[in-house]
Amino acid sequence: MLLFASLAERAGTRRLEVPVGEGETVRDIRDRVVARFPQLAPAVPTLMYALNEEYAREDAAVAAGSTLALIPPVSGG
Amino acid sequence: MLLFASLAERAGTRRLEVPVGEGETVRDIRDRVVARFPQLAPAVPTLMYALNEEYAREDAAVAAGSTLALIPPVSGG
Amino acid sequence: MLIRVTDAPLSAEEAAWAVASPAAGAVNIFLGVVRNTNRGRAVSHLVYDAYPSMAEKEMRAIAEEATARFGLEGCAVLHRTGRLEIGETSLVVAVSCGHRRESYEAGLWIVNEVKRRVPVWKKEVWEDGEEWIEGPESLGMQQAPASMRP
Amino acid sequence: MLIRVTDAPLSAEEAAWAVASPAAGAVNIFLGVVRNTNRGRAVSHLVYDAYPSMAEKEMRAIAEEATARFGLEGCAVLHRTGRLEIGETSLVVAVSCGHRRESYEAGLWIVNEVKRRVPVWKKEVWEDGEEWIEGPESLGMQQAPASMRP
Repeated sequence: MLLFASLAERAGTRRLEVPVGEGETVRDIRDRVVARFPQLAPAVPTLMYALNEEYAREDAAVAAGSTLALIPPVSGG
Repeated sequence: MLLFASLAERAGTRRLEVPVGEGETVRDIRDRVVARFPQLAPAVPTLMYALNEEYAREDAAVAAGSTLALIPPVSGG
Repeated sequence: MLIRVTDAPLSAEEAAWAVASPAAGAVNIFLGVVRNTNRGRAVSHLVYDAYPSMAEKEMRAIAEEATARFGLEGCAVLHRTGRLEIGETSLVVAVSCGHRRESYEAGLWIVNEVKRRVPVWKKEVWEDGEEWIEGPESLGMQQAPASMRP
Repeated sequence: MLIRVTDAPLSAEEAAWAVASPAAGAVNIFLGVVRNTNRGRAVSHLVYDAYPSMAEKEMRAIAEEATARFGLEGCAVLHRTGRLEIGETSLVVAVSCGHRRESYEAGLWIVNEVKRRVPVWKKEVWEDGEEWIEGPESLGMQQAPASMRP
């Protein structure tokens, strides 16, 4: 799991290894991470997600070995 | 009188000294020049004029010593 | 097509060269620059974070879509990361095509798409604090800064 | 404000520096470039003529009007004259201002005004002939080349 910007600062890390159970979705993995880092909870309503560098929905299935990223609202440019 | 682009090529010069009578207008001066360089006549319908570096109408009065320029449709950029 | 996320300074000139084409009559180059104020507050500097591999993927997708949509001859999208001082360039978008109107339309379309969907984030640093900006500036005052939200 | 009619090569980088301002978040630079075809015909090169003193006066008036109208921080308008080869830059219009949308709108407005009222003319030279173009390209095929007129 990759964290950026405010999320990385709140969690104190940019990268986490998270175990993935069979049939689990983006939402399941996110909830597991938020349970461990409750300081991320306020950001959840505005989050988007990327699975292997493509935007993905909360209900997308996550295969073991995938790269999931939490994407706060972007502000580049 | 200043000539540019196709007009300068047709007349074979970029600059003419033209006498100016009292009360004469841009149109009067232009007609005098076209009489001397009839090869300019086909361009007259699309011409604009500049008097001392400002766009001017055909009926503007021309004082002695002024700089009059014949301005074909511009095509810069 | 030149696509890059980098922590090195960006150059308008490099982007102009990258989009050069004998069939192009118009080149348009946009520079996003760090300004000294935002929302009425004095800015000290910015810090940009990015998901570089995905950002480059999105930037390339945007450039390809713009190329098809506006008939571009060339396209370059460069985004800088790290600490940027006032006056430094964070984003370069350059396009080339046949005529001027399309070059302006394509450029603005790309900049808007970059701000909408490329995973890059900026932190504003003021003399007395700092804050990650969430969401594109285009939302303007519709979106309150995170510090002002409940 | 940088205004210039010159027979020396034009540089995007010089224009970018000329419009730099700590209050500017957006810089937009347009380059008009000599392309290898026009109206379906292969172009060898172009020759630009100008009424330099009046052209600079008009360019300055346009830049001042744009500055007031779009709230620009900086503005540069440069036009080259003489013989230009394919790929060379004939016109540079650079603006800086607070935000991107205005930078694109102001830039296009200035380029259109330059083509409409600045006394500069181009001659297209082909392998087998040449012709002074009369009137802005924006008229496109509405205006036939002089050689096709009665």
